[in-house]
Amino acid sequence: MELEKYELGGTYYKEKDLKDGKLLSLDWKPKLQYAWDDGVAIGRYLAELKKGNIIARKCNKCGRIMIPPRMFCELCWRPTDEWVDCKDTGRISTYSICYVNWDASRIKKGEKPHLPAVIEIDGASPGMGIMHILGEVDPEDVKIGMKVKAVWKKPAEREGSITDILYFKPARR
Amino acid sequence: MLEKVAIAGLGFTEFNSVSPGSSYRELTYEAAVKAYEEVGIEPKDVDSFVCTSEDFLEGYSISDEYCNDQLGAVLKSGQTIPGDFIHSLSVGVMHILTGLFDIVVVQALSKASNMKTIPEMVNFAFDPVLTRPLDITSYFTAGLEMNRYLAEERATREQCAAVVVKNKANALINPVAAYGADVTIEQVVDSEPIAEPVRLLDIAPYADGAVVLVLCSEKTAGSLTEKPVWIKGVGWSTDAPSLESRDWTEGIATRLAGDMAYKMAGITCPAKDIDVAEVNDEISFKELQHLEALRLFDEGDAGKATEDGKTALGGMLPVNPSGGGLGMGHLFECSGAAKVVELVQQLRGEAGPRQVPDACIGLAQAWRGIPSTSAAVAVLSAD
Amino acid sequence: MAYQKVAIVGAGITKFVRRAQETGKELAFQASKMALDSCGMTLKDVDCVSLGTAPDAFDGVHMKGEYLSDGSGGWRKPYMRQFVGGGTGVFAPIHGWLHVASGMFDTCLVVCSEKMSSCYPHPQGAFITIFDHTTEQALNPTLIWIFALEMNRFMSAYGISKEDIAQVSVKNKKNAMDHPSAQLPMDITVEDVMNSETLAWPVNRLDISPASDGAAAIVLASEHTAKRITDKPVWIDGVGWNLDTAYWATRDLAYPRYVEKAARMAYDMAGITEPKREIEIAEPYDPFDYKELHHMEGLLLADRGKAVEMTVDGVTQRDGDRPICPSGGALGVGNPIAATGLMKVIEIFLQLRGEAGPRQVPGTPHCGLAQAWGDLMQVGTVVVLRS
Amino acid sequence: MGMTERINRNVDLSYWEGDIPVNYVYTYGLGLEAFFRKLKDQGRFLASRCESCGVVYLPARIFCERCLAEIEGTFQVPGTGTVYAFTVVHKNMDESSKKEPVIVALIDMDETDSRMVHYLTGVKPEDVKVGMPVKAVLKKKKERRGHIEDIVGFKPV
Repeated sequence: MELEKYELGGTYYKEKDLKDGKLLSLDWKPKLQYAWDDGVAIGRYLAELKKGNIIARKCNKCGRIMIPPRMFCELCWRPTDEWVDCKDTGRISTYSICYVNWDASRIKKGEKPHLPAVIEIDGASPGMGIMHILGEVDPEDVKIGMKVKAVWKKPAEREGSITDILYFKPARR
Repeated sequence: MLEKVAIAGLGFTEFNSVSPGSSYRELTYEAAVKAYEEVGIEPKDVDSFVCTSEDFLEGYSISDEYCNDQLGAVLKSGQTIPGDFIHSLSVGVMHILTGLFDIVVVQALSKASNMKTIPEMVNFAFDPVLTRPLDITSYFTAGLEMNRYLAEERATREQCAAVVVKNKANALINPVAAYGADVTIEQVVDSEPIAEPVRLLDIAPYADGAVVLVLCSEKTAGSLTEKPVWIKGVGWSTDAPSLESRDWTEGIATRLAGDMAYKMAGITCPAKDIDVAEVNDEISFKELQHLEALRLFDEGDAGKATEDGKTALGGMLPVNPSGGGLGMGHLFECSGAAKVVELVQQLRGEAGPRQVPDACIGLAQAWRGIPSTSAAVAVLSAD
Repeated sequence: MAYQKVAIVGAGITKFVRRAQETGKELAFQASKMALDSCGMTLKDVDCVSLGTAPDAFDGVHMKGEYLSDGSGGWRKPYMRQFVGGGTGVFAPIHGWLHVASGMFDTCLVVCSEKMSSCYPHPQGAFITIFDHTTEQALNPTLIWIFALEMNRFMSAYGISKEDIAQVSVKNKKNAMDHPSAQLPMDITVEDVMNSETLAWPVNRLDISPASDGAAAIVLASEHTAKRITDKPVWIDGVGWNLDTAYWATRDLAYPRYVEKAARMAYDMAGITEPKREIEIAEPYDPFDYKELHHMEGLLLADRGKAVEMTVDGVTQRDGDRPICPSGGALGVGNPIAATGLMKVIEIFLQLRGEAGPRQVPGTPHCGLAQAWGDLMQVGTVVVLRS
Repeated sequence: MGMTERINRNVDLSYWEGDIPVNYVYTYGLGLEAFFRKLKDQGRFLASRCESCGVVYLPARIFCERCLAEIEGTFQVPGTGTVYAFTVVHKNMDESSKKEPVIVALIDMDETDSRMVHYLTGVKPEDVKVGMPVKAVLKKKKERRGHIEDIVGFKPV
């Protein structure tokens, strides 16, 4: 068989064809809502963020201090042993300079690009990072390996969320 | 003749109406620890993992991402089935039958209590153009099907209610069941109408829980357990998904899945050979319809048999001794898992007050629930 | 060997388009019907059906596997959906292989369908729900973030330039000009890629494959059945899959160790000890241009950090020593996630049969592989095929 | 070994809320496009027959789910049928109770092998019988937009 010898399915249409009524279409906004149980590890993680702390969980067998915390060590297959207070500083493991929003729309004119990064948190094991965003820094000044520090919301505004940290900014030496 | 596959290890949590103390990860971890410890293995001993997960039930896209850590399945062969646990169990069987996998772990989880808009979600499963815009709350398909079942005089309204009475009573003596109760036929028949003839007590209420099983090949079974339960046959099938062209009376997918499993298990007379059955009872009458589809009773006989106590504990063919969905709760993709859990306990002789004497061959059946037309069946044996 | 040998005996595919008028069911039907026709079979000859399709959030139907069952030929058959995120398309033949290799079935229709265009305002939006709902989604991440983060890590770990990576996009979009399903066939230059809109540095618009609608299907058969159906069966000689931790930010993104594990599993099964020599042609997953390189390294087809040199030197061109993505890949043919993986399998199937038409690589190869990747930088799926 | 720590004060329990934040625009596909165009423009019901196995589908389709044959061509059917099953629905989508229950029926459509789900109108729940003949009630032409609700419901003949 050769693909070239077949009439292939798949009929392209332009988005405009829907607006013009050339094709029938139906809009739907689903209501799929959840309240996910935080459980032990993430519940405590969020509660500590509200207090302005970043915590991790340690496995005494492999010695890894894991963030986000978990009640089990997925590598040693045993319960983790203790809570560990991390610092609110870390090191950029990788980053991006992003001009699009979550839904692929473009950021507004004049809006600064988003700076998502993986940040290895001080006090957790090397390589243990979380995804967050960078602030108070020009995109061209961001470097892999750069030391950063969390900028927190005011205590009264915190709600037990990863966004209680507004962003990470370059740490002053 | 295909090689035999064993269920060696069994781990499960309680099935509760809510489970706020544990995240979905922690709930699965609890079941996995129990299953692995029972057979003395660690994840490194496992050759492959089969998880059960359906995106919108978990509230994730690509929900298989979040299945493996809590099983210790990091950098292992893991796959996910958006189906019932018994579908996943069947995949686990296929893994072992290839001869390339010796120990396989199968998992399912329900966090039904975390879903705030279940009727909206079920409506989201209907055809987006033909059915969904009618905006009819989800139990209407069950109402239609039960109406037809009654109209064809396959059972009486009271016989359907008798299923509820039996299953909730069985759940009272099942320590992990959430919805045990001592109800009467009148209470069921007079309960709040939802989509008549379906009433509130006809419906299996939602529940949370997790199940992990350890499967292995025949040659390995002896080293893992003294009480292997053998998977003799598995089967699965799907009817047309469209309301317009699907079957509305026979439970045809269950019939075909059952026939496939019976053939694999070498069972020619199911009504005689099966000692105990755990079948889907998400809506009261479905238990009767499924028993008939599985050839455990002739068409139109299951209702009478239930009324006469033949499917009760101590009856000729105990059905849903666990309490079923009506007594344990509707666990979505974990529903079939709860049924397999009960059978494994029955066939090991560990079912306590629910023990069916001399239970040797058991059948578990799952239907994927409204509005699905998919079913899966497993035939298990003590020897 | 306990398992039955399994062959691919037929294939079907639709065009890949940004928006298809057909429903997902209809696309699945078009591909399935073509696959059956291609080997002179009818639905009656099919023992079981395996469906692969990526998240329900694309098509916008809960329990999408149920919804797509009729178009996929699942009516009253043993029909099951499998799902490993972006790895689904190459897991599809593996899942089908399980059905037949286990001895439970003789023939299996494997179908992958995706209708991403239903999702508004853009299919990309659906991907926010792949991130951890509690610890990540609150940051409003886009899918491109993780690719950009991984690409940056990959570039900095090995000192690779964006210009060199862009050559992958140039090659694949050009290859796609010969693929009848192709959505984005283009004759472009590295400058065009570099000058295209920066979406999330280091990712530019032309570094990315498009969102697509489309379907693909193949027919599998056991050894004795395959020989009755065709005199050119293509054998599934190795399968491998592997899943890494979901805590993706806690591991080094520079190297896809899960792809290596999946590849080693497939190579062991196929008896391949020197993949660089023995794998003559490959279709690694290329949703972003750097991913092709990343995956070539994970597949052990290139040393770490060296895949880019093979690309720059032209080794991976269709007429090079080691053709990579001769189909045009996801970058050129389009990326209806699950269907893309199966499209890659079909390309290898056709290449090994010498039936790839204008895309045929010189010297008709005998051994090739297809690979897909998915989830949170997490999953690798690999099949090794031989004629 | 299981987890060594659990939540043991209910005030420490917490959950995180979220949703699936995307919208959808569905095309009708090749089969339903033809059906709903005809319904909208002419108030007619369009069916299609599989030439290889004889099954008649309503609404019209482009493929046969039973044999995967391609179906070409369509024809009109009357839009009448009989009640195959019905249910009296008391709940809204948000699980609240309806002020007045509604009747939803599965209609065996004449001259086809298909059934349609829709509302029954102009009849009380106690008067509905399985087997009862019914016919479709359509919105006026200018109000029709190619939508399942162009059919108001089915009423007894």
